[in-house]
Amino acid sequence: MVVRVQTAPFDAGKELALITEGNFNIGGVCSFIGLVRDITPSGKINAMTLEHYPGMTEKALQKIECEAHDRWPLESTLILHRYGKLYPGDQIVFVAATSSHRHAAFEACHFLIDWLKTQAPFWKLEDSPSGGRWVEARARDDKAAERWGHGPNQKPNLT
Amino acid sequence: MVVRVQTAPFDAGKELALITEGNFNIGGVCSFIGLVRDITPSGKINAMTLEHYPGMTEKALQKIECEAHDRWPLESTLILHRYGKLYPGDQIVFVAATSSHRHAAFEACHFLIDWLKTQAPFWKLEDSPSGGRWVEARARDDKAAERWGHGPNQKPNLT
Amino acid sequence: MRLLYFAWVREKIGMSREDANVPDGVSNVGDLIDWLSGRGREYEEAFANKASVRVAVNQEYAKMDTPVKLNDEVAFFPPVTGG
Amino acid sequence: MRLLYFAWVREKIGMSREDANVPDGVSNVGDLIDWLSGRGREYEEAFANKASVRVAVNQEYAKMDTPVKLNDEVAFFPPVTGG
Repeated sequence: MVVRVQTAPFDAGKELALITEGNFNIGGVCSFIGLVRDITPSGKINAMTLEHYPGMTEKALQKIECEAHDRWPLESTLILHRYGKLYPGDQIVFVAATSSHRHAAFEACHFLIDWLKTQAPFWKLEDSPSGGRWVEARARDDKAAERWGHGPNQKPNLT
Repeated sequence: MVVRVQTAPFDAGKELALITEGNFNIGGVCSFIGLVRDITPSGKINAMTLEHYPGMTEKALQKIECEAHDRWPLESTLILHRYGKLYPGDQIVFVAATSSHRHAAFEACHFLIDWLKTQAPFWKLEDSPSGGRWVEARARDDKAAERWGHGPNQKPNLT
Repeated sequence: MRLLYFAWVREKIGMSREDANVPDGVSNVGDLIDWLSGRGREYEEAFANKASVRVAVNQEYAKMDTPVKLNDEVAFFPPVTGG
Repeated sequence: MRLLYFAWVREKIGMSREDANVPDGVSNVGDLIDWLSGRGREYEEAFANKASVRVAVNQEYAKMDTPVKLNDEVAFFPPVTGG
């Protein structure tokens, strides 16, 4: 299990090599990279700034990985997330899951990103031509996370 | 759309960079790497040799990519497949799909590998302690491909 | 009590962290929000719509009735939007 | 007609390709297999279990009733196992 929160970009090929190296039981590696788009649901953006909660972020990401290992027979997992100022085309997040069989790898990888989106304490501030704008959480992401069953964390809100 | 059949290993990070570069409409990149395991359903193996049908292989892979583009709103796709002698831990295949949204990328990537496994003319010869052994097609792979609807090609057999 | 604010909650309150002398009667998250809301207009505005604020106590997601104690770290922030 | 054999079909027949002078009566894949099976024990064994052989005509998957013509490329192989 690997969790890293960093400002620097990552080398997907190198990271995948690290989580598979020497493990000849791995038959499949599924990975997902999230990138900054230049058009978002609220319009054109020049850049975005990702804020996070140091300390809690790492814990939340580790929990998501543990949950994935509980649910699927995985050999290794990886979550890398960037913060700070990012531009269109930049990588934001990289998740991966390895397993002896491909379906477990696909499902676990999909789960990692779906839960990360609703559980990990990151916030996006879009820098648009009309000024800064905090991205709002999307019902679609909640739905995607709910597919995997009840989340332990963020769901109970304050009302 | 990229299709390549080669003996050389590939650099996943570099390949992913190539299919995303300059396209700021891509929000998600899902990719899958298949690796040689040292234990297969029939036992321990030392190596495996992949044979394929030059000419038909490239056509079959292109068709699979076209089918994925027909079914999902994709920005780009990639299929790389190796042939020749490979050892445990070696990469066999690399597929990827990019889209503005992650679910399309995940589904299309899963589809690419599921269909490839039942449609692309590759054959694995396992080199085990007891000699060479042609890998048999697995019902599980047919089932996985059927999830995506009827395949146009290999299904009708000769009986 | 160590209080942390993130994203637009931080912007509304005007700071990212503070060490607050929370009175004795404040025993859970709900009490804490009520107390903070009475400290000034910036707090009142930040907590005006409770449904849009998430809370973590010692870096774990919390609810209105989650207890808070003297040395806890309590964070307030909008629903998360990473990934 | 250009005939190609792959994997264990190639091993059983003992070659990977041949240019065959196929007689006039052979008009589809089924006819071709029947004719080949009569050419010797290696062919007979390769095609003994038709259900385990796949066929492509001009690099497209084919069925028993797919027509074959003089200049076609016809390939015989086991179910695929790549990926």
